[in-house]
Amino acid sequence: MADSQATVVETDVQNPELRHHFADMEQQKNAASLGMWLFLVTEIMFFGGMFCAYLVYRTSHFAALAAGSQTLDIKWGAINTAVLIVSSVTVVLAINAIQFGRQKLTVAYLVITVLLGFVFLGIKSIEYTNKFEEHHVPGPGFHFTGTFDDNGKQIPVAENEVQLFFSLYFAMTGMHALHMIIGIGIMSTLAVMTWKGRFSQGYYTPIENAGLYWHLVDIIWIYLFPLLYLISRHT
Amino acid sequence: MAKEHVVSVGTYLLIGATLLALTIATTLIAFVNLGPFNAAVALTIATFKALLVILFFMHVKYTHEKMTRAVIVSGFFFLAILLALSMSDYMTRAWR
Amino acid sequence: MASAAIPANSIPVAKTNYLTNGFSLKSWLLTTDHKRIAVLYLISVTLFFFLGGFFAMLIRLELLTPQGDLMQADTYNKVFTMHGMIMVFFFLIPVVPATLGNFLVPLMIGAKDLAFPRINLLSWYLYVIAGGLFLHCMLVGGVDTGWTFYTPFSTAASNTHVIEAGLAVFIAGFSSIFTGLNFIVTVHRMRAPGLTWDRLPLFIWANYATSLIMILGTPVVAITIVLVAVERLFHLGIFDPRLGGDPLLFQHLFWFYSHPAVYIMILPSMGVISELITCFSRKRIFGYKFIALSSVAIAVLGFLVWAHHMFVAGISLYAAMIFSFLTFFIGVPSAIKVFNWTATLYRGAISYTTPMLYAFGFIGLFTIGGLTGLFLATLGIDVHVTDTYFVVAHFHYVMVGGVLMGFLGGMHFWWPKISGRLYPEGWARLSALLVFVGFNLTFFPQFILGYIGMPRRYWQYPGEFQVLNVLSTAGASVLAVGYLLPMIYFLWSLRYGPIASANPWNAAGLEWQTTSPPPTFNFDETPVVTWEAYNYEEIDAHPQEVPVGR
Amino acid sequence: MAWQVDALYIYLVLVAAVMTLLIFTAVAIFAVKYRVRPGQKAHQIEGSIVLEIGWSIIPFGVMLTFFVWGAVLFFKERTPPASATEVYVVAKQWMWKIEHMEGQREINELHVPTGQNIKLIMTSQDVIHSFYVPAFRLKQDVLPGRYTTLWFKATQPGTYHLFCAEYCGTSHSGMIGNIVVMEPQQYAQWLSGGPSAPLPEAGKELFSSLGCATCHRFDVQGRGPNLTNVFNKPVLLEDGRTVIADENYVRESILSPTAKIVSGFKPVMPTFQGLVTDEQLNALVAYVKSLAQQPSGAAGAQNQSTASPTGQPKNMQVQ
Repeated sequence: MADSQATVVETDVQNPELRHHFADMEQQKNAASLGMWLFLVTEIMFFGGMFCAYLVYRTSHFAALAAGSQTLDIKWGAINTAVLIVSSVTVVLAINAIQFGRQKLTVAYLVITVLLGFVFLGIKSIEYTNKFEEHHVPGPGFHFTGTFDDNGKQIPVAENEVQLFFSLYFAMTGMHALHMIIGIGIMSTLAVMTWKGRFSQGYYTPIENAGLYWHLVDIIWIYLFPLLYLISRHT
Repeated sequence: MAKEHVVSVGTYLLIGATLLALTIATTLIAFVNLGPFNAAVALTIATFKALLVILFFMHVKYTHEKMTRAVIVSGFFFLAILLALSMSDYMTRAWR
Repeated sequence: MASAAIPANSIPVAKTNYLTNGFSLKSWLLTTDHKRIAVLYLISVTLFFFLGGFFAMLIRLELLTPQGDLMQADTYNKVFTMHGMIMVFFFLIPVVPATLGNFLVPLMIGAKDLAFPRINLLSWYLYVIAGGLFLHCMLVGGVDTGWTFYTPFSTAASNTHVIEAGLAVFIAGFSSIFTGLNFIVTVHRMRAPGLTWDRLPLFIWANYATSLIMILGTPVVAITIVLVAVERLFHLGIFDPRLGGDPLLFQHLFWFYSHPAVYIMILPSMGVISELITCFSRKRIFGYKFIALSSVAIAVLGFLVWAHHMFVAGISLYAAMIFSFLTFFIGVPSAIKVFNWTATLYRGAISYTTPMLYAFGFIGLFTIGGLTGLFLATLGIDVHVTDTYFVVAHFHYVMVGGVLMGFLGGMHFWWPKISGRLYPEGWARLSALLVFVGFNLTFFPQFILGYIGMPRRYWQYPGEFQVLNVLSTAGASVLAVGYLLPMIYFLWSLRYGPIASANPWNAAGLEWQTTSPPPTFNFDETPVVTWEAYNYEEIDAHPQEVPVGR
Repeated sequence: MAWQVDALYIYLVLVAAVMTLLIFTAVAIFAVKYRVRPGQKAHQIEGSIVLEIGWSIIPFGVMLTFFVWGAVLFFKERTPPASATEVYVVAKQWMWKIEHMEGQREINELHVPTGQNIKLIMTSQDVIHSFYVPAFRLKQDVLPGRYTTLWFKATQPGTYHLFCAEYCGTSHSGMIGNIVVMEPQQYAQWLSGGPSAPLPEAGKELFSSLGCATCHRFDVQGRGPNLTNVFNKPVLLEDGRTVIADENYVRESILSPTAKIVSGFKPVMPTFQGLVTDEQLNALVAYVKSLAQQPSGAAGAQNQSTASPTGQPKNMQVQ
């Protein structure tokens, strides 16, 4: 066992990032990448449960869900979508920068990403606050007087069923926001690590994998935005 | 190891701009009455955006790993099973 | 960094193995060695097994008489709930993959460790945290929803510690996800040179298929339990019928995972059986490709059948028919396995060692468990027997008869490799016999109980069901002895058992080509595989050439 | 119905027994015959495609017979005949409340006559329960928020177990009762002892006291659809779909009126969620149903509205 690293390709022996049980950096990187993608699949299935609930209730309680959806502020939803897209761009730019070994630039992009993440959460909290003020938070204090505006036709909806929409809204966006918070934590850590010189042209797998995670959270929002805000606007 | 495909900054910016444009488009289209097609259009645009992110930002377009693609496809495949077979119950409850 | 493991590099192989590589508590609790983690899992899983078994005994004692006289109804409800949750989430799901799988997957594919050793350790810590949380939940009053958490009972009616139990299951779920993720990546990326997919041991195939389910299914039950928790905490009523929500939606999401989860439990045991039968009939396996692919087929098909748990729950008639039809497809790969194992015995050279006795037991009990599964898939019958003791008997035949037979068989088979010692064969055969007899005596009467109409989860029952219940309780006490014995003699053998050679069974497989117990990094040099799995013909032709590290 | 389930069950037991014996004897014979002997080596066999295909397809064929027979039986179990005496069941922790059309109410007991199709229309006030009569080999979960149905025809007078089969809390095992099957004459006697008003009568009173009649009119077209002869007929919805106006549809239309708007009407009806109890809903449903069973359909329900002719429409051999 003493010679466990003797079989390793010479150029990689010096790389301090090579774990003992991998033959070379390529095997290690491929393993990490596959592992990350598998993890993303678990995330898809995790949100999939809620998407399934959404689909079921949109077919069975259409008017109530639509009425709830129409009270959301489309402006904030759209701005937040844009914020996330820009943050995804800064993530790929960070990876591009580290691929050229420009660590300072990488740090800068990661910091911007984190800041955009906070902007997203800030906007989300504005929306949540509005919901609280409007008594649109499910529970004993819930109150909803609106109707479903079906191209001008005002369709009354049952108050309790509109709670279904807001339950879905808070569950889905809340779980998404939780993922954003985790993402911000990861990105901040990576920014610090990059600042300390842990990553270089030769080794930046953690940044790459964190980027994959960030993009997936972005993709989930890309679906949440139309499902929750858009598709009931006009039917 | 160093065979990593480096995507140019220009490509990233172009894709980012496309995504932003699509966001504006889908938001505006939501106010146009297309009947049941509102949902279809919005979800098609969302899927297109997601594809752009997966292919370019997540580098799936450039990877030589068949496994990555297989993993993504199987993820969505099993999600589809969850949705489709659940709906097979809900859609047929009113029959008879 | 794998700093804890690195010092081992400098120690000569012959004098040290993974067990002697450090004796401090820290060297165990911070280990990233898959073998040590497997041992940690083995200890914790065994503790939970006996805790779950304790609850099982309480259930059997209560059901000795028709009146509820041993405990209160509420207590009984908590007892069967905690029996179920402990056995399902803290024993059956991790038992084979996290112990034998953890120990053997890298060894069998000639790798130094799993792909992500620290995530592997994290899995165990998540398991321990989840287990601790569950124990705490139990001590402060327990939970009474049944292991299935059905809404709206769990969200609106139960006033026990549902959220804490749910959180424990949620965390245990992530432990399982990380194990599965680790296995998949390891099998894909870390196989020894020459070890192609069609040369993999079937135990690896089985664990690979299991891991697919862990990755794809577990997140769905995780979010479902989160939704139950937020419904209790914040009134986000996704499943609340008072808001127009559909309580069956919970069942759909729950069974989307929990049906495939039974394959998480049984598949690795099936993998064990393939190893045992080949070794003790000295034969290559009959129909290698079919057994290998049937594992994957079971994993995939397992996701298409979940609503057969809901035939009487109020799903549509047509959906019930679709799911019933799809369920019969699962019968095919399961049957393929049983037939191929039987065919492997044909013209073999069979020895009746303890692991082989367990393999025979597995085939017997799994056959009965599987065939009664067909009863439950048959719509007209399911209406009558679902939610009765027929179901209880069926899933115990598969889960206890199948999984535990496989686990114990595997434990006896690989115990020399894990501990470096041999177990006492006579006692072991006795315990195998006790388990088999006790098991059948416990659970066979329950099939009859179910058909004559005794519903499950009953604290008291009409007197006419008593005779069969007494039989069942009597069987359970035999079974308990059968399970206690191995624990005693395994512990005994750690100190007094004869020293095991590298390959005491003269078995095929890379795990036997290193010392017993293996060194920390498993192999002196990365093996190169040039042979098919189960090449017993070659091994028996040249017995002296095989063991490398003896 | 019970003997049909038993017949299928016996078929399954036989097939399973044959399979089990086959595998057990094969394992036993191989284990003995090919036990290890000195100097004798195992005979290596690769496998056999023919065998693999054979033992995949043949069992699958057999399983298909299970499926078809089981599905046909299930279809019968789940399709109540048109002429059935209806009984409403409300489950709650931990009792069964039974409401007969004629007005009789029972708790944890259900009296039925022999030879008559009985259709149970069931709902739950709290959690999920399950109505299980082992003697009839029948079971159906009872859900909060909607109706599920179960039907049977008892042949033998006697008292049979009624169990709750879905775990529902503390007294789950105490949520048991009796199905009392009586000869028709005795049953008629038992019925006549009942004091209260028929269920559709009660529904009719509610219908006017809740103000339903202001919109759902029988003389002229009101703001809501005329409910005469609506029940169990297809209804064209505003969005183009067609649904059958069954118990669940009527129930849903009271609780969430906008979910399925009848074509040509405006979604103006308020919800009655929280304003009516499950028992009142049952009465309203029974009333709407009674409107479809008389020629004029104007106001008023028949007492024996659902006690259909004892002579079966056809000699259905279902039971």
